[in-house]
Amino acid sequence: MFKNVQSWVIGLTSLFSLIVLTALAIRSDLIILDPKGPVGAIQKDLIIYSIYFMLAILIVVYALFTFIVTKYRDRKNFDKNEYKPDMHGSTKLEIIWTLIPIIIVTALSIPNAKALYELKKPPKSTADKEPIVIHATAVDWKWIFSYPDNNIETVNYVNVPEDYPILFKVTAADSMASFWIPQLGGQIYGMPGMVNELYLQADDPGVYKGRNSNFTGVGMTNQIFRFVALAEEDYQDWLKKTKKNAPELDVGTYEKLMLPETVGEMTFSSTHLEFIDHSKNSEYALNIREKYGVEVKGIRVKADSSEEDENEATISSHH
Amino acid sequence: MAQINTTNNPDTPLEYQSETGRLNIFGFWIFLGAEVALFATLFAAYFALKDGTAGGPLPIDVFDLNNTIIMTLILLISSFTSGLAIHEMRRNNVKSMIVWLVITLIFGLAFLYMEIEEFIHLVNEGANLGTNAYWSSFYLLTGTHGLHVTFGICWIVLIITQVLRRGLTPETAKKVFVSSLYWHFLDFVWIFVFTGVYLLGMVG
Amino acid sequence: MMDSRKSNPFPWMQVVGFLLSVALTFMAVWIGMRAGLPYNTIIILVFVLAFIQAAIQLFMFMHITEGAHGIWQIGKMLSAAFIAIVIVAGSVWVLNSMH
Amino acid sequence: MIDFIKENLILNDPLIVGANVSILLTLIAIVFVLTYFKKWKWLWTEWVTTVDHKKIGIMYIISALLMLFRGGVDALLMRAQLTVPNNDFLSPQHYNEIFTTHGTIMILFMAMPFLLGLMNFVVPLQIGARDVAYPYLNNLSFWSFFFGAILFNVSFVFGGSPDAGWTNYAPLAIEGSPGPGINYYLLGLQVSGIGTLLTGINFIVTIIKMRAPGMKLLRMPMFSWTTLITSFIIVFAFPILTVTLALMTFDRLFGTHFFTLTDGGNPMLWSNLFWLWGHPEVYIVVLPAFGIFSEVIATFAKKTLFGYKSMIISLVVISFLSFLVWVHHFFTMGGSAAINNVFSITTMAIAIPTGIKIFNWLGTLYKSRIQFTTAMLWALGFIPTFVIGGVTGVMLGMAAADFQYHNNYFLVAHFHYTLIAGVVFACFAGFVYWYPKMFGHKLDERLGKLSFWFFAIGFNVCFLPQFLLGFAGMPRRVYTYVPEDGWTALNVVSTIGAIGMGIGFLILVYNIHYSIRNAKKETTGDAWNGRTLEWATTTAIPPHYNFADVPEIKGIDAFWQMKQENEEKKKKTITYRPIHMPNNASTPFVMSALFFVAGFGLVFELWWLAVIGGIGIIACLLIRSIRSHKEDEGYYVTVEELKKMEQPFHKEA
Repeated sequence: MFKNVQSWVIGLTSLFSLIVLTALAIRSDLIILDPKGPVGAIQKDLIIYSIYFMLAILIVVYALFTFIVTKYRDRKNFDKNEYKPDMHGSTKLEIIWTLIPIIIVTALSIPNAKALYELKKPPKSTADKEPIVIHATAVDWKWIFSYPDNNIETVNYVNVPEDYPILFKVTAADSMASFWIPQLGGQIYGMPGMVNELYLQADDPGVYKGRNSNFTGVGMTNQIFRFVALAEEDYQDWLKKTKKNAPELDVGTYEKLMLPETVGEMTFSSTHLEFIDHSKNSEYALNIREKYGVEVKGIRVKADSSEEDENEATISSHH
Repeated sequence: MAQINTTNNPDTPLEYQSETGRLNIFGFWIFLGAEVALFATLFAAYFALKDGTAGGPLPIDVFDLNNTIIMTLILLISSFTSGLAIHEMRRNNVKSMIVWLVITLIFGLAFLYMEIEEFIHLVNEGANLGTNAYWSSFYLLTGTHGLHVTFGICWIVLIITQVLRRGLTPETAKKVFVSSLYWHFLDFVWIFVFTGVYLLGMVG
Repeated sequence: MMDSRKSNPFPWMQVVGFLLSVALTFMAVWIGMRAGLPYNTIIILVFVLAFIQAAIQLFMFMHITEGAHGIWQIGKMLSAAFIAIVIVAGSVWVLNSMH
Repeated sequence: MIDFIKENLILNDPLIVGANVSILLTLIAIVFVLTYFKKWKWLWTEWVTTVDHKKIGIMYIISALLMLFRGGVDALLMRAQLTVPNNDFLSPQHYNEIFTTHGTIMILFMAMPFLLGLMNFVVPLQIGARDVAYPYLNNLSFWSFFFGAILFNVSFVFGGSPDAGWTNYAPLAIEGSPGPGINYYLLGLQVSGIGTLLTGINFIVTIIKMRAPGMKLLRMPMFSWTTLITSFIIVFAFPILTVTLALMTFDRLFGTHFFTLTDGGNPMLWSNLFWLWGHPEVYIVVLPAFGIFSEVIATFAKKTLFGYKSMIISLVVISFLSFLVWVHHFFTMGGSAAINNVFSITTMAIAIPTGIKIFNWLGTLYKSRIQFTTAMLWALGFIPTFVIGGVTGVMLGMAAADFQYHNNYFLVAHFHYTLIAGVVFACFAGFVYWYPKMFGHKLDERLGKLSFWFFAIGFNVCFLPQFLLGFAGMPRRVYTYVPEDGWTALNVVSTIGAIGMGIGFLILVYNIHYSIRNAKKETTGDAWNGRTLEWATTTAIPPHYNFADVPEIKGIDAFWQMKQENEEKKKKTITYRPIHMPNNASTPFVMSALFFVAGFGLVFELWWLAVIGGIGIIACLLIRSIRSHKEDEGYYVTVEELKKMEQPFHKEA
């Protein structure tokens, strides 16, 4: 039976932990709920919209639950007529708690569908500006950004003008990574032999942290980059300065970048797009690793012929 | 849980007379449902990797549809003769049942022989397991089916020996019936392999 | 529960089933190779024929309706077909959309 | 050979060496105790070769508790590493191996066996059957699961564990992690998957064909219903896993190109096929949990289940929808807006039948008399906590929002809320509820409640902050973070919660030990004034044949009705007839050991070992087929034995 002290202890602890949690929540910066770009804003609005529905459901269920558990707990002065052991169902109630969830799900699906199609197009707020195309390539544990129009390439940081739509063409050389800048908007996967498009935009200047959020091995935690939004003029003279005195990107340096390690920030005044397009050729990085002796044992040399159907475990041939 | 109660009406077929018989036959149908899911996944991998043909011969150049049609007919005939064997079993003439089962085995072996022949031909054309994604999934799909046929043949041989040794009892009848279900199922799968792989492969 | 098998000597079920299956196989080959239809219609037609032939196997050769729980066996095979279509068509549809 | 062993024995990491030494010592201690008390024969005849569904159920639950301990230690190590920024308590590689084994063990080697154990023990009793349809297969299912788990766990000691997450995505799992780790994952799951598939088939046939007379399907207890529907999902989902694992095994060992980066392989095919099994799998673990809660709530509310038919309908709807939602695991992979939209709708739609079940439980509690026993506390703790999991699931189901949630701690918190609040609470509730039926005495209520409050409060303190970490942008599977990220305070609170859960688990284990010594023996089969048939056995622990004569069933709560009706019919003379029981089976154990040998051979590409294992397995199949007519004969429990077993307990219930 519920001794009084126990219910007070539980009530107090849960109240206390709720206070601690809300305090922590206010102190730590919930960047997804405080987006700095239109794409993140669409997603934030959708999230807040869904939170209202969900809170409503929670409140209804919690109220019902606490009322029932306290009112019908077995105790000495439990009056008999409250206890109906054979009450086993009511179609009226069943209909209610089937229809209402259907309504809620439809109410959530419509804005979700609208947002999905909207996210595939450049942000409306800067519809007049032509989006800058930047290729973002994930290589084991670094990000390479190529500016095809300005023939510039940077590693682990990307400079863009503020309040300007950017079209990221995300791919990867060797792994399935996820291109994600939490404060600006949702993520998209980058995979070898494929290219995914993602529109992002920073409304005001600032440095936003981007990272790979899909696990790709030991270096994944440090596969981070700086997304820097600059004022228009600063961006223009950064372009001019880089074109003038940043070193050319030759094949040798680029091949070094293909090896799996974490590197610092780099800048080049030419891009790798001239000699390799990872969204078409998914084997480039692996061949480079074999060339440099970073032998990836996981891959078998081509299995030689197999007369019998291949299921017998008699296939030898490796290395 | 094998209560042998032959209380049910006399002309229930032998294989349904024992409790284990009824349980095993029903359980085998559930197992066939699982096999459908297994082959469906192999088909999904095959159709998803249909265009991964870089660096290897195209199916349209190396497939021999007539050969495959003959293989399909052989498997259909073996399924037919297996059906006849069950028909004979239900009329209790054990000898003709075994004759039909042996014919089924012969056709099964012929099918296997032609399939291995075809694999050797394909390998000589340079399409082996590791050539590319298409041929990997081709070998896995047809190979798994081929492996099932091999397993089926050994199983039926085993059951024929048991019937010869212990005669036709509810116990052995159940085994013959379940192995024939398995054999028909192989043909059931081969229909889709023939249609999805060989026929659509030739259409290109 | 068991339809008592009339022990007539001639296995009608099996013969009809066999002839139908052979006919369906050749029809599929004809549609595929000779009829010159567009690729997508060929796929649909050929697979419809395959499903019909599969049903023949089940009902004429495999005695699916027999046993105390024949209905469950048919239900099982129908849900298996549903799952197979979801797996194959689902995977192909999803993966082809990831350009 | 020697350098092969030296090369693979992991001696460089103090934590692992310490763990290995302790494992070795416990093994030696067990062998010593068994030899000292001369129990090897007893072990072989009573447990290893048993086909009694009750013993197999208990063996499943023991291995599940062992795996829960190991998975729990993994979790605490991860929480320790993540408590403070820039922590080097664990190296990245070690952390990656830990979170991979934590995920795989908790779902496949703890949740599955715990529920299969409860299903094995309870379902035949609930439907009035003497045993499952295929006792031999049931023994094989347990041992193949067990040796699959052993093969997976050996990776910790010898050769290194898998390090690509429990989802094991290509290209990381093929090109990105050479070495035996991933092979252990692929073959360990393959071998244990066989057992689960066989159990699925076994229970469908048992439930459909072996119910007590009068127990129509619509009079079956809810836990048997969830077992039936779960078995249907198992039978369709596990073959997908078998093929998917086989495809990657061929990629890694035989040079095929299904998921490779080279020669036309498609890494996304792995994600697609993995989740085609993955999502039905999480419903395989959550549906029996719903069944357990229906039983526990109905019993301790002393009221029949509310909306029995609508519970069944929502089960069937959930089982079909569970195969249509898998793409919500990779909304961010670049699918078209149309596809993401379709799967958003199916994902949100699956929350509706789950919501119906929650309201049905509330309906059961309405106008009832609730007794707050430990099992009921776990069930009542489940309702509010699981609703948070369900509600956040709907939020995650919206693809446009999932671009922000995917792979971050909001998602981690969601699936822990559904898996722990759903499955683990149910396992503990079921364990405490059916404990007297298994071991003949109840678990101590005071300790039970204490372990509940520690575990439940610890759980919420651990995972509520993780929703906020998700909004703060902390991604999943990172082994550390920097102070500037601002995640430190929430992680510290989360670790405190995890410690609370650990203490809760320890109290539960201590409770088992304490109750063995102090709890009073149960005299009747009806420990909690139960409603369903399993409580109708004459003795506390049901005899191996379960019921001397199977009672006639007239309604849904069969035993409750029997108790109501037959106050006067107690003196009914029971006519005993010899009962036919199956023999023990020794081949499955040998066959599963050979699965282990073949699997180990494939892990290290020792082809000769793999071939030997393969031939051995086929030989066992051959032996079973040839000797099956002798083995299936079984034996008869004579009438005298029945009288002796039933008589002494025939006092008033």
